[in-house]
Amino acid sequence: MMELIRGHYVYLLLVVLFLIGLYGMMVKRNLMKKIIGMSILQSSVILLYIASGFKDGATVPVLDPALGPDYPNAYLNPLPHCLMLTAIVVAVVTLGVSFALIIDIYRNYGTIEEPLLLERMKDEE
Amino acid sequence: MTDSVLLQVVFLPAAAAVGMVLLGPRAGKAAGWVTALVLAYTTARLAHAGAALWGGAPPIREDYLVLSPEIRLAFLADGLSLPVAFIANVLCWVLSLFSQHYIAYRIEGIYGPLPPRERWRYTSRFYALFLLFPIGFAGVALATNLIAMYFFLELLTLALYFLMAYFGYIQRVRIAMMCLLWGIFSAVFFLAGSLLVYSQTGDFEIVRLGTVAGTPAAPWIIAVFLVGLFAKLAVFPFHVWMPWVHAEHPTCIAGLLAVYANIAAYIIVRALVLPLYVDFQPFGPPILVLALVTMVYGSLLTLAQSDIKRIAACSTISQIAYSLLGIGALTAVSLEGGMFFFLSHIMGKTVFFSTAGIVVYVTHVRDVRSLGGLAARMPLTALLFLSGAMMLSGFPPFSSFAAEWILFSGIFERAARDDLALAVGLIGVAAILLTVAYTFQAARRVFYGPLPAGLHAEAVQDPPRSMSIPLFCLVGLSIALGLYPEILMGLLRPVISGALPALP
Amino acid sequence: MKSASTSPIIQVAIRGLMPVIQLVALYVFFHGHYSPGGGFQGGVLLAVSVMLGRLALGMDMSQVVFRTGIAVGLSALGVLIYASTGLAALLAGGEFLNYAFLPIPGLDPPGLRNLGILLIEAGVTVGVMMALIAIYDEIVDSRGEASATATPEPEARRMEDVRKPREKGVDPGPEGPERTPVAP
Amino acid sequence: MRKSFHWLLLLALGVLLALAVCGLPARGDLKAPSHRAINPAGAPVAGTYYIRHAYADARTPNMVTVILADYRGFDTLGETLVVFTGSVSVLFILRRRKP
Amino acid sequence: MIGTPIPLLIPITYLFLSLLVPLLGWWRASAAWAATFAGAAFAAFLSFAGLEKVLTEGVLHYRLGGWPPPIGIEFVMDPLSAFLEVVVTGIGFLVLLYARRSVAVEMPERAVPFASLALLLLTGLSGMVITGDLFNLYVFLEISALAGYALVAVGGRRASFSAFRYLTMGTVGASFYLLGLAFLYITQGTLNMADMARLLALQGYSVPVVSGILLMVLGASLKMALFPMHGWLPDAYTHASSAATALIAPIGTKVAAYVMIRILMLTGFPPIIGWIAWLAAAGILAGSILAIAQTNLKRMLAYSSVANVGYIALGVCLAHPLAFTGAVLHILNHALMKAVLFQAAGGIAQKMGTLHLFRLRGLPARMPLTTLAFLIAVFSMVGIPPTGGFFSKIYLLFGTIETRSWAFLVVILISTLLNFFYFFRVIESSFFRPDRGADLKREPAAEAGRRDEMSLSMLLPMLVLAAAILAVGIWNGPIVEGVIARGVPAF
Amino acid sequence: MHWEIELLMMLVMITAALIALHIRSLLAAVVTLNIFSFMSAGLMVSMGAIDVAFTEAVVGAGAVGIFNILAIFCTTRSSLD
Repeated sequence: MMELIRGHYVYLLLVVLFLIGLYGMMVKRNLMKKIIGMSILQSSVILLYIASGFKDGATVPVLDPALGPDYPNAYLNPLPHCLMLTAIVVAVVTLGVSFALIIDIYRNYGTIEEPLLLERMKDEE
Repeated sequence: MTDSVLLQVVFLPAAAAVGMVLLGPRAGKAAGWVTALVLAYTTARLAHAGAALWGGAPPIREDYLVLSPEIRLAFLADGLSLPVAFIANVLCWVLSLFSQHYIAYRIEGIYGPLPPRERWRYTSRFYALFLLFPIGFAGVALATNLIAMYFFLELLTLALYFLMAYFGYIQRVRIAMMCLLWGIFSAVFFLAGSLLVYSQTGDFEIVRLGTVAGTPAAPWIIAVFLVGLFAKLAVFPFHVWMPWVHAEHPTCIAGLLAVYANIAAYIIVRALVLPLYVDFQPFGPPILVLALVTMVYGSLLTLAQSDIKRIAACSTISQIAYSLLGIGALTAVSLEGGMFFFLSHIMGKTVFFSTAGIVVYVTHVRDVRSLGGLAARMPLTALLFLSGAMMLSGFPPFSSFAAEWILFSGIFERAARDDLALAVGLIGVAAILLTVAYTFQAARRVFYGPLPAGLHAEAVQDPPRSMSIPLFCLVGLSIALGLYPEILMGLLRPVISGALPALP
Repeated sequence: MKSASTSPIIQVAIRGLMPVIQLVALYVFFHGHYSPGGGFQGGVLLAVSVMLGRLALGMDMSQVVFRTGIAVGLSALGVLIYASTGLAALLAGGEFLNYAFLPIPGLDPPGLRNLGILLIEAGVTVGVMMALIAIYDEIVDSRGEASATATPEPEARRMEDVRKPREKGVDPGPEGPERTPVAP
Repeated sequence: MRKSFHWLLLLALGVLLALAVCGLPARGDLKAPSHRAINPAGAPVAGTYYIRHAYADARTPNMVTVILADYRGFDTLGETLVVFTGSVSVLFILRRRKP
Repeated sequence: MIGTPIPLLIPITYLFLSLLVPLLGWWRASAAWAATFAGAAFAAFLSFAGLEKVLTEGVLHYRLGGWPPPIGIEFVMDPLSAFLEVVVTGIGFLVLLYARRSVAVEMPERAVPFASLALLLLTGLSGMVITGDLFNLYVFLEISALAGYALVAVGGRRASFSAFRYLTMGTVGASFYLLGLAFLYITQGTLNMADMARLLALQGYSVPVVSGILLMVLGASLKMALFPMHGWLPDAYTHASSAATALIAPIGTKVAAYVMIRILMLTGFPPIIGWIAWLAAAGILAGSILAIAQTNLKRMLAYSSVANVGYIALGVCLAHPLAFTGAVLHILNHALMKAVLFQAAGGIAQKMGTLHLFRLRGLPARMPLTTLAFLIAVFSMVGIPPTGGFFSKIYLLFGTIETRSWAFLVVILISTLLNFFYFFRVIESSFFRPDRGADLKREPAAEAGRRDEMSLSMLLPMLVLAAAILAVGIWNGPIVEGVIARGVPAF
Repeated sequence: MHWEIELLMMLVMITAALIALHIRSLLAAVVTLNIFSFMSAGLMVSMGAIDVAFTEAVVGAGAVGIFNILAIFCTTRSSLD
């Protein structure tokens, strides 16, 4: 049991983070809050990948002239890092677009609270 | 046959319809005549093929389109499908001529006085839709593949929908929608049945259906098909749509509507009884009972109507039940009689209904109670109406007499070993009296007695020749078949009696 | 945010900070082969320096001024640099993005790859920087516009609020215009 | 009703994820499938291959840069395109005047 | 040896043009459009050529950067992806032709960014179809998703809010996909699809693998709006501009469906497909029933999309070659139908000024050709034989029969009935105004409104697509035998 | 070895996430989110992903921070939940 927790506690806490993010997106009614939840969600996934690239006793994936390239277990797995660079960029851009949308919504309806928005939309009809 | 008669029969009307759609108002003036011409040609071709068949030529089979390994378009004209296609085609030809005046009156009635261009636009639209009916009837009759049959059934449903919604009476749009949904309901069950067949045989060919015989799936297949086809036939629990549709459709397609409903009887015989005769046995008694209920119910309903169109509608319910009676009895003779009656009935219905249409066309009145004494003013129409009434109730010189005779002899043949059939047969014969009652009651009310004051006497006269002559042709055909039923029976017998296996 | 911040401290601080950030950004970009960093990070840092300038000094005072459409175009150019590098390799007979086939004489395949990486990182830097600046500018522009024309709806509501009581002949009272018309 | 549904959904997902996560190899385990040299199907495992060959292939010590720009260069092209898409999107959404 | 570059060139063509379009737009908008059309046509041509090549020479591989598959990224064109590529590029091209005029009417000041975004969307979609790498798929997914959010965000006043919903749901979907991929990557150590398939076949399922697949499929279902996750779709389609809807509705959800198919295929159809099939069946019914409740034409079409996506998912999850064939054929058919329907809806909104179902009186007289195309699409939608829609439905039905899943058979048949009902309501209200109660009222030449068709550049693509619906129906034999059958996996 | 630090950072992250979601003032929420992002960068460093950590820091503190604040200035500062 202790073994499982030591090996997996990061994963488990990241799952908690994932759920918090999802909770924010589902339950919160403020659009900015939804976006905040979205960032948390994405961060948790990114961290999960990073955690998977970790190796016990390894160093960062920059070639150490003293070590040479022949001992793969001396370096962390660089692939998840590379993937997550892309994922972070995607997350940032999604955030930018969602801000543009929020601003457009605010310009049209004067609020970013979902219930108020829905109400005003209903009034419009 | 190298010149593909059957393809011409099905697709020549389609070509004409497309032409009318494309030409629009420019085709309007000639649309009726073109339709009549095309149908006359196809009828003649069918008659010719029928004569050859009667003379002993082999059935015609033509293969065309292969849409997928299981779905093929092929036509088969044998002794059962050819008469059906032929008579349906004759009716369409008659009604195409009959419609010419009626539809002009109808368009004015619905859309008011229109500039000629608009009037012709509607006319050509009517005939384009009208032409879908002969395609559909011929297709259903001649198809060898369940999916092809499904397609033609859908085509009929759609054509009826558009025709009703454009040219029907007061509640036309709503009723058209209702009719469409009933049509689709029936088609969906038909499709489900076809798929069940596919699940057993891996094919949609009707001939392959025989391989299902005796398997546990067969009763299910029959049941699913029957639900769909009963909805089309307007058999008792599914009859709701029929009176409404008959009340609201333009009267000139009444005959088509009768075929539309009744052709399901043909499908039952073709696709269920013939290949699955043994498995069909348990369904006989329930069908008999249902048919009886429908018959009596329909007749009583008819007696209570005062709208001339509704009379016809309710009578259809009861009349269709006769062919079902023939199917339910499940003897070779009764099946032949049922098919014969189906053909006689649609002819009689066409004459009766169309004459009612003439009355409406001439007097602009639909309520029987405000009509009367027309016989003096419109002798030809009265004659037609009486012939129609006699054709429906089965009076001797007409084919329905022969048909009923054969039908009931078939039923009583079964009655020898089945008490239910005996009872049903007796009540059925008695119910003919009801038919006589309501048809002649209507005739009496409309054509005899004093002329009501409300009618413009000077306008009431016999209709144009092009309306009455085709109907007389039909009466003639009926008499010919009635006097010499062997024309038809000679075609039907090899297919039905020849195909039925002996019961175990 | 179109107008400058009034605080001199911020102005001075930002003016001092901007070149430093830009220098760091260039270092990050060029040193990406050896240490963490590269095109994207460099691009973001450059964009951040420009954005900070705009945030603190106002659009007109910051050194880098473009029309927003041009920023998007430049961003497209940046990506084009990247994609064209790949295309050059394709046209020179290799696969797309196979830098070993870049038509540059005098280098062995690893050297070519090294150079190719630098080229595309340059493309990434330009692309990302300009794209982020474009996003910033669009948001700021639209905001300026929105404040110029005012958010349409609350304005209209207020007008209505003022008008309604007057029609009834009732004095709107001091809090009249402040009432929210939408029932909670 | 709606709220409890949300909680139920989160709970279900949480249980699923927790179970899945516990089935993963422990963090830092050197024998984890993604850290091997050759996978059971006989193909090289990408992460290890990169560590071995990155410098030889591109004469660049930072392996992440090599992967980013060379081995998986198309991903990065896509990533840059995403950034560009973002800028065009914002332009498209917020544009209110003539171009 | 370097293989043929066709798989590469399809997304790359779009990519380059999406970058060139804003640059050309500085100079002249018409130049930007010309480049767009030329590129889209070229890509469509390439995908046809690619399909032909795949059918004659077998699967095409393209190694990006020259690295062999598990090391680098690989593009794979097998019969299935080549087929999808043809659908995406072909319909993309025709819809872009339509879009120019539509955009000029609805948002003239945004023509250039629209063209660029449309090309970016197509880059993403065509890339998703063709890539052989699971993470690369995610990148393409995000490109197309971002472009999609933006395209949906402009239109009616509410468009931005519906786009925001789309964005949040889409991002959750993408995150699910990424998380699922993390599980697969951690347990298998590869990102290449072929490699992954081999490893999974070798090692079997474990809890993380199955939940990873489940998460990825869930992500794809969010993107394709499978039933309980369809919340974003109706709003997004209703409020977006007609050009954007006509572009996204036909191919956007289809490619997401394709992603689901791919995931299930490479993981060897894990046991979760049973649940998905039930979801799909529920979606078919719910989509059809909700469609009946709508009064806005575009909204109704959107709900019918929900139902149709259900058909595709159901077909895949029955795990039978015939049902699979039906699902793939339905991807093509539904893409064609929805393209026609939404293009027609755009034209109707433009010329009639309304999309309210009960205010379409006189449509056939005013826009006869649009009505014709609309009718063909409707017939295909409800499944009347010579049209394509019938055949995909019948293959699905075959599949339900072969797998003895009678409940699904009944569901499909019921949905046919419902389809009839809601589509014929449109026909009823446009051809014949629903007569309320009594009248044999004179309607003096109500239908004699003057002809007012869409402009030719909008009309022509729609008619071509409508003709394609019929063509697919008539030649479905060759399509199924020649193309789809080659892509059907072994079950 | 240094798993205590990691655990601490994770817990700070979770707390920051909860606070960011629950706090009424959006400005404060955004600042908390910055803390969150900084902590995640720290976690990445501790797991050896320096490239990613650097990017996360640059992006989280720079670009996203600016965008966040811009968005709040363009809309509203307080939230109902």
